[in-house]
Amino acid sequence: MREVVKEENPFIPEPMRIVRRYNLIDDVKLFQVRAVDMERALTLRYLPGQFMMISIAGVGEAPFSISSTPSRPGLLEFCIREVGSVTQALFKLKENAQIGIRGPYGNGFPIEKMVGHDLIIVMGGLGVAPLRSLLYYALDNRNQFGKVYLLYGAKRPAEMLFREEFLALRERDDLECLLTVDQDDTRDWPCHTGLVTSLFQYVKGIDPHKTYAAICGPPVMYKFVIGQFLKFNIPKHQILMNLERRMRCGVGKCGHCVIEYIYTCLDGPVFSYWDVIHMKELI
Amino acid sequence: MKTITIDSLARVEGHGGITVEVEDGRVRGVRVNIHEGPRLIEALVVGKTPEEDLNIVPRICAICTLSHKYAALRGLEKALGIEAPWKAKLTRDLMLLGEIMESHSLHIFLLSLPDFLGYPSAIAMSDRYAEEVKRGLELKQFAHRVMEITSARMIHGENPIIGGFGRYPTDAELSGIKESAQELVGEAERGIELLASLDYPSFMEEETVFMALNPPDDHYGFVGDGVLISTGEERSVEEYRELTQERVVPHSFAKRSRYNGRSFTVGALGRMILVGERLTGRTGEYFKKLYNQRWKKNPLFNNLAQAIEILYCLENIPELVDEIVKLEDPPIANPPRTDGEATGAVEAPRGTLYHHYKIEDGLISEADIVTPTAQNLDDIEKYIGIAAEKLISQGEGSNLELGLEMVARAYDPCISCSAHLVKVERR
Amino acid sequence: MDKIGLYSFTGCAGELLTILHSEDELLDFFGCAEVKFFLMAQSNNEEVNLDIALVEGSITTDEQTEKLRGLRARSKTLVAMGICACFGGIQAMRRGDGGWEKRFKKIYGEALLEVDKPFESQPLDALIKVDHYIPGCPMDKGQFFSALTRLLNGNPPSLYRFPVCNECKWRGNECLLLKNIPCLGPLTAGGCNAICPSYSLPCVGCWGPVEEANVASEYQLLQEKGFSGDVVTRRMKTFGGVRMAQLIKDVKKV
Amino acid sequence: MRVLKMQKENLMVFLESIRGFGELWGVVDKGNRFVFDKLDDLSDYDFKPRKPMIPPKLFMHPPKFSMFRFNEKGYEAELEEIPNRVIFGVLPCDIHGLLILDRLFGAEPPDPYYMKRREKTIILGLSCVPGDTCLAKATNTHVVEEGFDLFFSDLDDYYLVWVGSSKGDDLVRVQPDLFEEKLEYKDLEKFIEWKKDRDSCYPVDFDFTAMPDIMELSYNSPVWEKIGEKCLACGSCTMVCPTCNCYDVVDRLALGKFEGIRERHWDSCMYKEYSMVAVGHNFREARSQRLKLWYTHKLQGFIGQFGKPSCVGCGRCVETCPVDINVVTVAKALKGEPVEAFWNR
Ligand SMILES: Cc1cc2nc3c(=O)[nH]c(=O)nc-3n(C[C@H](O)[C@H](O)[C@H](O)COP(=O)(O)OP(=O)(O)OC[C@H]3O[C@@H](n4cnc5c(N)ncnc54)[C@H](O)[C@@H]3O)c2cc1C
Ligand code: SF4
Ligand code: SF4
Ligand code: SF4
Repeated sequence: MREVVKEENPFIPEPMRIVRRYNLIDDVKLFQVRAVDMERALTLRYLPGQFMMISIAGVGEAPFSISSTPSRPGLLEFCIREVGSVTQALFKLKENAQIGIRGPYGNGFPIEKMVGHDLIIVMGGLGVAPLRSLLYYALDNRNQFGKVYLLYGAKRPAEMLFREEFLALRERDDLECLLTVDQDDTRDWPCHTGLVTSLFQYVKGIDPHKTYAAICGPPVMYKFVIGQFLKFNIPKHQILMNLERRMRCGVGKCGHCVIEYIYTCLDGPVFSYWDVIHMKELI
Repeated sequence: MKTITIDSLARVEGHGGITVEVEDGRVRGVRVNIHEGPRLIEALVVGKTPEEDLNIVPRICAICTLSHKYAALRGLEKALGIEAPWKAKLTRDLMLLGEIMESHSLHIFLLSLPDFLGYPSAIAMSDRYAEEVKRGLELKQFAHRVMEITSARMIHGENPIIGGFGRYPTDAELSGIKESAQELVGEAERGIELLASLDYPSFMEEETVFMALNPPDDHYGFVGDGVLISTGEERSVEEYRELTQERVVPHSFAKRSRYNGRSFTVGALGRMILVGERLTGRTGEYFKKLYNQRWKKNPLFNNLAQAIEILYCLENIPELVDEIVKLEDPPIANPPRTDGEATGAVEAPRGTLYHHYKIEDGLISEADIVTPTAQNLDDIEKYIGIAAEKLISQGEGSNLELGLEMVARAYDPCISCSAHLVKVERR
Repeated sequence: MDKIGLYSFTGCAGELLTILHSEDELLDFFGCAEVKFFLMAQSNNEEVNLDIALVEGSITTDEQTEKLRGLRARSKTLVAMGICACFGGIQAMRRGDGGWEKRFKKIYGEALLEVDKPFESQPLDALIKVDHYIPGCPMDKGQFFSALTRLLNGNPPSLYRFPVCNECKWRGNECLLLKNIPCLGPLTAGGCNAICPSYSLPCVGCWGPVEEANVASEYQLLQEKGFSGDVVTRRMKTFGGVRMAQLIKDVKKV
Repeated sequence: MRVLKMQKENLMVFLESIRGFGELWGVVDKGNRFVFDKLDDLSDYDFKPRKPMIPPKLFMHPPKFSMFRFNEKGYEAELEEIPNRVIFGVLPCDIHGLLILDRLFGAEPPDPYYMKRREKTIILGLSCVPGDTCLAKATNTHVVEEGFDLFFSDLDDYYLVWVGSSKGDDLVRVQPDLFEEKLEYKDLEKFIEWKKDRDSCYPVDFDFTAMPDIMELSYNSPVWEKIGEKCLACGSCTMVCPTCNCYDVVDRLALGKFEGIRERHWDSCMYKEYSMVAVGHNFREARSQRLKLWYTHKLQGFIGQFGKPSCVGCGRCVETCPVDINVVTVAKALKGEPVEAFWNR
């Protein structure tokens, strides 16, 4: 009965269950979530870079990027920072608790166009959330892409999300995994120290016209990272970024995410640097 | 010596307590201490326009907000020489009926009854006495609607203004409350019967002086320009200073009143005693049946007097409504002058409320407000003294708190004080 | 079940009465939490550690200050209800003009008061940390229950953060400012359902200032409409308490 | 389009005859304001065109409503209680407003709340004579070709009735004898005459076509700072605008049991909180930025995407903003024309 309503009503969340949750850092957790309906769980399709609306009845809804890759169906992963009411409520929930989810929404990365290209993924802080999806998608479909670079900067080692996971990735020889921290307060950080832009010196041998760059991080990061890509001569429409806006609906109705007449939830959240140039408010 | 403290007789508007000092079984002193922080409202309205005063003074007390509004309106309009349109006058009367009824039903059913029936609160009472609690809530809710349609909201409604109303209630709203009023008459009667069936203990009985406004045309009512006194005199409200003789006492932020050196009582009981005979209809019948000489001596009968007034309101609302709907909405009356001085008074739920203003050049230069509870405080002290002595002499130590509290509560001094705990400190 | 307490300081008791006046919700209210303290409604009150303290009224004496500090110390969450608690209330309308002592004498004369040391009205957060604010004079019962139910579920309240004008337009009212009536709607926190403008009466600001009150512009607008600066600031200050006083001061500085 | 003729005295009979289709609503004069109200009694209704303060968007997109309920078991949509309505007297600019909202709410995935209400609402349009603030001719929204079920053009002693939908046709068929099928040449002549007349009396004539470029060029114009300083952030402009649709969502819980609703209510891009995201970052902290968004949204973005502004020229912002910030003053100022407005003083 409710199925019918749901089908015609995009605002009614689907029941999903928190399968597991991991502490990543102090205020960030990874949630593994699965649709209660098993068939739905296995058939749910999405693209890296898309997001979903997580709903906690009685509290509200908020958009979150999908951190898992569609190449591994069944479980959805979200990497979430505790900042306000929805996220606080979510953090209080135990494994096996039921939540509501709508989506996937947004354009996601233009995977079809990106196939056959080199990839440079640059992330800072919580920018991992959407880009981890892209990263694993590329790794799971390794033969579809050329070189793959991962550049990730955190403030301190303790604040690096998925630290062990990424440290392990350094062993792979089909990926250039470059990690950095602004400051090493532990004194045994095995990788680079410095801003994320300082990792670009290790990016070598790419063909700029055959390269897609993807960036996500705190607003201050974009300007500097984009500058680096421009130096590499990567075409502006091949520099992609995930943007954040306030969102209440996720489907282009509530207006909050609008920029001029562009709805971040429909036409984004992935935009190219070219979009940014002609839409002044984008970043 | 031992000291009995009614710990938190909060407010006339706020917090306070009652201390009773007893030595060798004799009461040495009773003090109602009002600790309520001072707000200095009368000083704050100086330099404001009459319109602004009307926004401010209702905030003195959220239970009698409309009584303050009405008393202020009467004072200010008189001072400015405004004759409020008849429809405005009737609509204001209606709103006052709403407030009286709302305050009384709250007091009787939620605050007083638990005492008589032996519960800590109406909520605790609601299991066994579901009917009664429901009845109280229904009457209250109806009264809210009356207040809402006339004043725009339940508490601190701004709709009554100088010279009229922002918007008069619609005919549909009025006929709606008329209908409900008629339906509720039975509930009010059952309320009176319940209260009449209660046992009113006599441990504090003694005669006192009563005052109430004299409503015009030999009617019962809550608005008037003369003050009746149980000594047989009648004075004008303009003489309120003499009648109430306010003074400051060291132990209280609330001022006190005496008349000719005697403490006195205002409120529903006073109104019944002074003008109860004018009641007609079912209300009149109940009055005749229930009224007796003990009422003059025993403040607990205030509860019964309030119950009768609820019925009075219900019987009168339909008549008032019929009269109001006949009238066109009049334009707002404008003040012919910008200077003047006058006193306005209404019977608030707890008794006579005076608002005195002097206006110069359109701004208030002096304001004086005498609330019913301030007038009652001395009598409350007196009756608590008598009660304490009597109860102690009867060896009723265990019921002391309840007894004293019931006396205080009967005056319904202002809502919070009526629900508070009495602590007896024995030194 | 959460332990809650309802406390009242200097004010008109409008918030606690708003709760008591909620006939439809009252029984559920007492059922949804352990009401440990509510002087106005019950006599079996206890001063214990609380999950939620709901506080109305402003602070005007030393004794109240002590009581409030104690209350804060034993409460996990403390909510200020009504403009007295949030901004100091009408009794703070002249705060800081230096005339308080004089006004006090005017009312009480030279009589010696033994009660408690009084001072000019302070909002709660001048003395302690307040977790949430429910504005209004009095607060709206719908907003209160919406905030309370969220708190009882462990979530912060989600109250309207827009000015009165929003709801005024929902109700299809023509703007009074256009008719040269000095409405304070744009400066005032919404949530009251724009009652006054819906009765063709100007908003007097009884919910206190909205977060982003453009005082300077409204001041200039009303002056242009023929209201003297005095009248305008007086109106703004009546219910605006310490927050409005600050906003006005900021404007004057510029 | 099918066009019929109706004698004026038949209108009331006609409206009475179609009450079976739903509640009848129209714009009424409430003393000092025009609002939509139910027309239960037509006997002293004058059927004159009036511009209500709040446009008809409120029927499809109410200021506040519950989207769904929830409890421990899950969610359940609240859609069933929507009444059928017939709205008489919808003006051309407002019909254009609805068309723009249709596009927005109807886009994939369609908003069921809006769509359901739209479906259940019959629009009876009515021709108008422009008031002081109308600029519909400038926005080319003074004529309508779609978006209504019936449209009544008032030609003094009779109406020309344009049948705009199959439901409109059903309405006509209830009492077909109220309409005259055959139009004469002079009827059309009269209509053209009327239209010419009416079009000549628009007080505000303004060329919006260049707006996108002007907006683009005036991104850093000092006008934004100026209006930002004076804007009261009251949001009135957005509430009365027929094409503003922004909303916010809050969950409300019942007392004592886990049960509640998700409420949707009108929001405004003029409010500070509107663009705030986590950790307090605000994309539009300054009022000037918010105003810029509104005007780029209406006068640049939409034109860019759909070839026309999303301002339908109703003039409501002109009438509503207490500090004279509106499409006309702002557009003029950006074009460098002199503007007499509060914000400019
Ligand atoms: C496309 C997209 C993808 C995203 N992906 C992720 C992701 O993968 N992981 C992630 O962690 N986040 C992500 N976000 C951000 C995430 O949506 C927000 O952090 C989330 O909305 C916060 O919701 P909340 O209810 O917990 O916070 P809210 O309670 O809504 O608070 C958010 C912020 O609003 C402000 N605020 C709220 N209430 C008040 C108040 N009363 N007073 C003052 N300020 C207040 C505060 O600044 C607060 O930090 C994404 C956002 C977008 C648009
Ligand atoms: S905020 Fe208003 S309603 Fe509340 S206590 Fe103060 S004066 Fe009374
Ligand atoms: S009447 Fe007052 S509240 Fe309403 S829109 Fe105008 S300024 Fe705002
Ligand atoms: S532009 Fe005008 S109507 Fe809109 S928010 Fe600003 S002051 Fe209010």
